[in-house]
Amino acid sequence: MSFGKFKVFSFSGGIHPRFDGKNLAASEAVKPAPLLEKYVLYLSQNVGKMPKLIVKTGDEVKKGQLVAGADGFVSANLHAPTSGKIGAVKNIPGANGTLTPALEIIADGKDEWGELLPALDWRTADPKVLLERVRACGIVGMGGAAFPSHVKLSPPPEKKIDTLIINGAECEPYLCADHRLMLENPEKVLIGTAICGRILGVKNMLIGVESNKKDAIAKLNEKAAEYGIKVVKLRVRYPQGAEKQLIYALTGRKVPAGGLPMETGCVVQNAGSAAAIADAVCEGKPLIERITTVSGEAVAHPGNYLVRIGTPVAKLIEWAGGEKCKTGKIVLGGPMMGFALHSPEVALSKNSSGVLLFPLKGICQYTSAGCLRCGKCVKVCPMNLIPSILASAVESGKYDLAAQNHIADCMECGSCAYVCPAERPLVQHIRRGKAELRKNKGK
Amino acid sequence: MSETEKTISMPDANALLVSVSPHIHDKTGITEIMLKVMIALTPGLVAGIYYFGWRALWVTLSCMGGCVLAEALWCLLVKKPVWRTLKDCSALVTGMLLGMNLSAGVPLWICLIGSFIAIWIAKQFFGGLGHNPFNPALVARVALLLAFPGIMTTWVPTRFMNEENFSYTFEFFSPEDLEKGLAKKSFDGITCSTPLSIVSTMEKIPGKGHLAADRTSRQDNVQMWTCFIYGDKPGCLGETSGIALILGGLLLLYWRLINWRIPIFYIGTVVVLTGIIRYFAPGYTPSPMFHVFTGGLLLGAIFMATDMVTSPMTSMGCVVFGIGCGVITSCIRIFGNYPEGVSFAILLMNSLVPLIDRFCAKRPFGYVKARRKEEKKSC
Amino acid sequence: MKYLELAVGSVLVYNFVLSRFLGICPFLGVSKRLGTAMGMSGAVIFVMTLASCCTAAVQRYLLRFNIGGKEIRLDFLQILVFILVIAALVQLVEIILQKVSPALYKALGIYLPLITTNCAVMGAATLNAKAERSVLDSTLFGFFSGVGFALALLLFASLRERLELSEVPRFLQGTSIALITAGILAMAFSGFAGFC
Amino acid sequence: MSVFKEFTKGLWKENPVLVLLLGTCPTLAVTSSSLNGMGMGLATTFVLFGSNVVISLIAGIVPKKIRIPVYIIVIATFVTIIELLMRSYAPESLYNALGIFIPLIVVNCIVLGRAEAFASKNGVLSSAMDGLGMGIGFTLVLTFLGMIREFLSTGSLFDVKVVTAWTTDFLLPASAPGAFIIVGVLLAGMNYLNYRRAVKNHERYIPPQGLDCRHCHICRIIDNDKD
Amino acid sequence: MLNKLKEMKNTEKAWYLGAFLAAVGLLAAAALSAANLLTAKPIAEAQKKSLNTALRQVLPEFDNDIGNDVLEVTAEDGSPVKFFIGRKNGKVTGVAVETSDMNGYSGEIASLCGILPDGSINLMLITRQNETPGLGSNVCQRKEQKTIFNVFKPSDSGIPGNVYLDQFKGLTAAYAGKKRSEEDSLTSPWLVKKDGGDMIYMTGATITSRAVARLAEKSVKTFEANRAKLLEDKK
Amino acid sequence: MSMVLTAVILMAVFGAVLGAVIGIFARYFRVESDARVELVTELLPNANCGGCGKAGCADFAKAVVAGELPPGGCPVSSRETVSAIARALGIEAGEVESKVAVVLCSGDDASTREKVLYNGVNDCVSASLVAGGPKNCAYGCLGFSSCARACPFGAIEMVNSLAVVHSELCVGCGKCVDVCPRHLIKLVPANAEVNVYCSSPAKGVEKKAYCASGCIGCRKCGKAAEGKFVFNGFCASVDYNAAELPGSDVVEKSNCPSGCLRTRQGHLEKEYAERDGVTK
Ligand SMILES: Cc1cc2nc3c(=O)[nH]c(=O)nc-3n(C[C@H](O)[C@H](O)[C@H](O)COP(=O)(O)O)c2cc1C
Ligand SMILES: Cc1cc2nc3c(=O)[nH]c(=O)nc-3n(C[C@H](O)[C@H](O)[C@H](O)COP(=O)(O)O)c2cc1C
Ligand SMILES: Cc1cc2nc3c(=O)[nH]c(=O)nc-3n(C[C@H](O)[C@H](O)[C@H](O)COP(=O)(O)O)c2cc1C
Ligand SMILES: Cc1cc2nc3c(=O)[nH]c(=O)nc-3n(C[C@H](O)[C@H](O)[C@H](O)CO)c2cc1C
Ligand code: SF4
Ligand code: SF4
Ligand code: SF4
Ligand code: SF4
Ligand code: FES
Repeated sequence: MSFGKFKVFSFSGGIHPRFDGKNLAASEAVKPAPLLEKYVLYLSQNVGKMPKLIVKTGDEVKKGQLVAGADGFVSANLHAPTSGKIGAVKNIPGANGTLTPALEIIADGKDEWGELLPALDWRTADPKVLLERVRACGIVGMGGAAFPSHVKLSPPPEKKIDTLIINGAECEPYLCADHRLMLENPEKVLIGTAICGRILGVKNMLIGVESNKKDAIAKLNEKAAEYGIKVVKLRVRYPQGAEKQLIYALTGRKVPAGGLPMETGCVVQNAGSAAAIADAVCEGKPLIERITTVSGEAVAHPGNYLVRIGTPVAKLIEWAGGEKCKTGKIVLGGPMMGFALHSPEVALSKNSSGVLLFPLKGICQYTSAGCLRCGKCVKVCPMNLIPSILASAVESGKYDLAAQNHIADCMECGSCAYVCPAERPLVQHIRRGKAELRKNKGK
Repeated sequence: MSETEKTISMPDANALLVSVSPHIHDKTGITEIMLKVMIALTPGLVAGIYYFGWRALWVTLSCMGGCVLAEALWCLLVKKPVWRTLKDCSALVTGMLLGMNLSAGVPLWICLIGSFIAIWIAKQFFGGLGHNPFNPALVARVALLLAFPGIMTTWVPTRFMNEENFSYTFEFFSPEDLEKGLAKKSFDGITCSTPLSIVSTMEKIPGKGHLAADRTSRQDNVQMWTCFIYGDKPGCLGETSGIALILGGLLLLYWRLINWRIPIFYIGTVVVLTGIIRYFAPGYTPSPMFHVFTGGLLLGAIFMATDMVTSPMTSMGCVVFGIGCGVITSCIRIFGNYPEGVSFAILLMNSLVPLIDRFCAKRPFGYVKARRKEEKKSC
Repeated sequence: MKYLELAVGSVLVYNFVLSRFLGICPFLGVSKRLGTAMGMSGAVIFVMTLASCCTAAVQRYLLRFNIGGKEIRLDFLQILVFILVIAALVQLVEIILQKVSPALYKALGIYLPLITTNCAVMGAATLNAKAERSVLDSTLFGFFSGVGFALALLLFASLRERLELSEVPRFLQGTSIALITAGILAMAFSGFAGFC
Repeated sequence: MSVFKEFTKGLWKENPVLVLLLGTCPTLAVTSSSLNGMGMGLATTFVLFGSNVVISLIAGIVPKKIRIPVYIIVIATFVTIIELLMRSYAPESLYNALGIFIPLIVVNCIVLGRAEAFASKNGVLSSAMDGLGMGIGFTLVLTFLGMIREFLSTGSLFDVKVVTAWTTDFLLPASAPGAFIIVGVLLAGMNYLNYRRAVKNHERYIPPQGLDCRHCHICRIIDNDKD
Repeated sequence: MLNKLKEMKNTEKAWYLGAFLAAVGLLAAAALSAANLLTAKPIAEAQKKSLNTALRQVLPEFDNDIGNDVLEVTAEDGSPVKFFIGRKNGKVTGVAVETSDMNGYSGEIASLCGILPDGSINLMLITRQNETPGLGSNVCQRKEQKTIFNVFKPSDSGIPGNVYLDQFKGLTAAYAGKKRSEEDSLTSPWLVKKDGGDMIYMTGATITSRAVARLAEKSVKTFEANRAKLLEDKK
Repeated sequence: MSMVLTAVILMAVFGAVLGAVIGIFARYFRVESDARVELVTELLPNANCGGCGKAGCADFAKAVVAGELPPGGCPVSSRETVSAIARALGIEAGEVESKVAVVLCSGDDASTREKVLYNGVNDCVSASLVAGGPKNCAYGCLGFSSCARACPFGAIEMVNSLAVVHSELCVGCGKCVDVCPRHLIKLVPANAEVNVYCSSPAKGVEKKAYCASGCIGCRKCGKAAEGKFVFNGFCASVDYNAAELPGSDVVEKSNCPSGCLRTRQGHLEKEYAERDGVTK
């Protein structure tokens, strides 16, 4: 695939909602969030192993101080978002409603930084040092998966990586955290990209941005050439930001089923992660805050906030002016892949890119109707699966049939459930199928 | 399948709603789809009423009412929620299509029997909307055809027909036939034959039965084609008007409710096959355009073969499905006992859909051909 | 042309299962999985061809012959001889397959015993005798009838696999809905009437 | 007493068609009218009775290896006899209607099934009763089915019009597709009755599993024969 | 002896198995031969009877051995036609024509048509047909419909009527049609009305009706063609 | 006569050849197959529930014939069946401790509250994957009847959105145990009359906030029947491994304040009573 001038890059399938909700908050500049009295840090904020707690109730901590250390390679450090005392450490329901260990930090209001790691010159520092810094600062993928970034940045030596892709697609409707970041802080994203490029030792660095963020593309383009980075316009289509689809759109390479992106010689990082890496390297700051969008039709003043990890969702809603009408559903993350919260007391984690409030009136609901076999889901599935069969198979307990139909390849993007006229909870069936198959495999 | 009925709790005003992602939905629901299909069918029905009189409307309404009644009774019988089942309007579509597949002259009790066959035997026995492997309206039509061949093959003429224009409008009567007054006999004011059944029975008269091969022998061809395209011809009340059906089809395509491949490949295959035969053996079958505009081909190809429940899901599958329907329809029309093969063709292809779906599935993202083969081997 | 007619006639028009009601037991019993149905189809085609050939030969040359200018007809032994020939044949085929082609035996072997008591094979033999077909015609008839059986079985198996994903009402599950599906399939097949 | 039980079990509890789902072909094929159904049933009863008696007599001396061929010969003999008898004494129309299904009694799973499962292990009297009971159970079901189909299609029973107002024949039930559908619905009704009975007697209701080859005893016999 | 046989139950000796099966086969064959011999006569009689009954229905009285008084010819269209000649006291009282037509709705339809010496049809019977029961078969069958009201009434001794078959009664090969108009005269009167002829037909079973009409026509016309040979008196 | 003769000769030859062929083949193509497996399969209940740990009854039969499992390994078979199998094979029956399932939760509609409105598939595994399920208690029964659907014997009934086991129907196959995402179902000895119908180790006060019948960990039962109860956090449980199980008098004696210490019968009755609105 050539990088033609006017070509817009994409993949097959996918959806684009008639109303994508981006206009609600896209033009709102990022506002810093005020300091709170209490933060709730879930220990498990990354894919992989949960970090080990190294403080206990009553301990004093400083802002940025390590409170839980990575436990193994695929694990990430966790730092205190502000200075204060450690409150209770107990199991509370997390974003997905299941009990998960968490610690409270009672702020002392001083918001004092602890000892920061020294700033590095990213152009000269040894890539190994840079990588270690990424690890130390607890950076995880901020695009959703929360995969520890240092793991992605240290591919096994036999895999030749030739392309670094920064994911600025932000294809999820409503969300515009990455958009604002790239618009307001393009330099940081570019530096972060260049750092990753140095760590990986690749020359080909791309930033993929959906073509509906023209201003951000322009801003990035101003400086991109300086860093040897290309900014590529992508077609506006969900899930353009999904790793495999992004790689395919940008390079024409297909990640083999069940394989990792690095098998195609690509590494994908989220734009937010890149900015966080830039912070970590240039200023030594660990990952304790991020940009989050508060949006949805039920929120009074949608906007973007620079919030600390551990902020309860309720506070965020408060800053945004509260509810405009009766809220039916609060979603943490994007509308397509986020979690519906059981309570606004749930706190943000490193990968929470948005908080969405949907009004009760006209809320999207699933039904128990049978599949019409209309094939819409088949048409939109970016993985070329047959979601209707997957769901029906799971529904009638035929897990092996689901497995034959490659249920494992589904990335739960939700495109199928979005279009299904029978309003079937396809993703839920698929998730259950995967869970059952895992269970059976374990046996 | 399940012991307990699957219900989903509805929100009351106090708590938050939780569900799995995604949390937004393209607002098109089943009811909307079904209503749109009915709208698209309306031109055809209106044409039917125009040509066959109000009787056509009563027949269609009886079928729609019958289907709704059957669905409601079934729900009561098996203790399903009645309203939730009726709400999707699919029974109305089935009824409407069934009605449009009958002659305007059928007794209304036939409509009722047909409705029960469609809804009970062909739909609800299999689990209701979405689970039926066969098109309910067509199952009902074919069952009625087998059950009451006499009634189902008795056609009424349109309001505008009389002995004169009936016999002169069809190209396949040769001049001698006309001289013998043969054509007139196919019409007796109350009943008459459809163009296709005339063609088919002519073959059955030994020694006769060759169609007027030479098209130029008929001067009134223009009249015939206008009849066909506007719909002034005997037959099922819904299949009469070609342009009304095409209009409906364009609406469906615009709404993206049907896959264009099915009608295009279906009709295309019929045109090609009958065209070949017409070219090499002109006396054997009428021209391709005749095949397109007579019988239920347009109704079937646009509205019935495309029923999403009973057609393949993948694009490739739809192509295969369309071609298969076309081949079977042509064969039945040319070789079979029945003058018309659309219903049978679609039902037969319905039975092939699971196989088609299995073999025409797209390769999932990230699978290479070689890999797939290996996979098969390892299985 | 005659053979084409024979083929179309026995595969589509007078389909053994759907219009002649022969071999319904295996049709219902072995149609749960497409894979098994394929195996069974292969086995039935094979055995039916062979059995039709042998029984026709027996009918022609063993049950009717001349002794001293006098024709002797042993038609009353037909049933007895046919069923023995079929039973013996199936056993022989099984044993020979086992020796000659273990792979084929593995694919078809388990279905072979099912076939002895299948009306279809005996039915084909009887129909051949009734229509007084020659050995060649009989063989072809057996083959095409087997193909017709296989076609119906495959369609039916794939439909049943689809039905397994449906919510068939409880009391209609199993054989009941299978029979109804077969009925609708038979309806569809009746469209071929008059092809030959 | 127990002999009587052997007789009655075939009527409902172990009814060969409805419960064991054996002999599906004649069940579907010849029940387009009540008389045909009854004729077929009676012919099968004759064969069942005869073969059960003979087989129970000779079972003691038949070598195990050739059990099945011997039984088949016995059955085929009886089938041929009934065919000859029908040709000479039964009305021509009945003989024609049953057509090739008379010779096919020889492969009817019920006959060989009873021979193997019952007659070869029991005495003459109980075998005879078993054959008779099974045969009459079979006959009853076939007749009943024939009556349903005949009535639904023409409004008559045993060729006698019961509903004289019924002027247009409803040909579906008498046709091949109708046969499948009606037997299917009948089985659903059976399932429902069984369910109701189980509920009433506080028994466990096991939902229908569908027909699989386990219901027919033949293959297993032949399978075992290989040893 | 019996005990010895019982002992051999588990044997696998080929000669024994062969001998045993041979014995059983022998017995079965013997039994069947016996049955065959015993039923041979009744079967032949039954067959003869059914032919005779049909012939008695279509022909006036006869007293010859009609089963052997036959003439076989081929009709114009190449199909075989068989004549059964009925005589009384050597004089021909009528001829039954057996013929068939392949173009019924479901294949062959065969008829037996009684023709009086003057060439007119006495009675027509359809002997073999495969038409749709309840539809095409209604054109072919002479069957008395029993209802619950007359089930115990003894049936009339006469032959049940059938409008489609009875319309041919009295027609001869020379039949010129009822009231042939100028236009109609171009078509044959033997066609069904729908095709321009005079014969009534059953709506929805036109194909069967046509076939039946063709059979009637063929019967009388072949009779006419062979009239001389058929009407020869024979002792 | 010649006809009879030829017929008889023909059949005799036919029979002889056939018999000989079978005899010969039987000798040269002998395939070992075990008729005993068939026999045992026939005797088994053929429920194919998998409770024995094998893939279906035929598989179990194979294992029994091979001596890998005792005939008593089938939890579904009645005692007579087991001994019939043992007799047929001439081996020891082998005792299998008979077990029944209990759902250790009493959080029905009447005593618990829902924290959210759940919109999705009516299935416990699915529901537990969405916001942890609708009920407030993170340990309790979700009430979407997955276990009831999984039970091949129809032994589980949903009463007031709570799964209850009819122990007279339960054969202890363990299907339901595997299915429950909350791990609430335990196979207990068939004679365990008394159970603590709560599985949440959360603090008593916390539990009280959302469940009227959760165990508060007061240890009264432990005192009433010394050594027959064990405690996990704030949750009591009958010690099923103990030599002696608590008798039904313990319920009276301990006067459990939360009411989740019940006999099996009492549990059923209470739930039915609550469903019928006759709450005390
Ligand atoms: C359906 C789907 C949509 C996604 N959309 C985005 C997106 O819009 N922006 C993004 O940065 N990551 C998105 N992701 C996550 C990416 O696949 C990938 O995990 C991420 O870009 C990797 O960078 P990170 O590790 O820095 O987060 C999406 C993932 C999926 C499965
Ligand atoms: C009547 C009609 C005929 C069409 N024919 C073709 C065609 O022959 N080839 C084609 O690529 N697109 C054709 N299209 C365009 C399709 O509607 C559509 O844009 C395209 O096939 C997209 O495929 P999809 O069905 O996967 O969305 C046709 C559309 C219409 C309405
Ligand atoms: C199930 C079925 C059975 C039929 N059986 C017959 C039949 O036995 N005889 C017959 O002439 N036509 C039969 N027909 C054919 C139609 O009724 C046919 O349309 C009619 O005979 C000829 O059409 P016409 O009456 O409009 O000329 C049957 C049709 C169907 C659908
Ligand atoms: C495009 C389209 C075509 C349809 N065609 C039919 C049809 O031919 N027959 C029918 O019974 N229902 C039809 N339906 C309605 C619906 O799919 C049908 O009731 C289901 O088959 C019942 O499960 C159609 C629906 C749509 C959207
Ligand atoms: S099946 Fe999976 S990958 Fe495909 S559209 Fe649905 S959620 Fe997305
Ligand atoms: S979109 Fe929904 S209704 Fe359509 S095929 Fe997919 S699951 Fe079925
Ligand atoms: S016991 Fe478990 S499986 Fe059963 S309903 Fe409760 S949560 Fe669901
Ligand atoms: S309740 Fe559980 S253990 Fe008991 S029979 Fe049912 S599934 Fe098996
Ligand atoms: S009766 Fe069993 S196959 Fe025909």
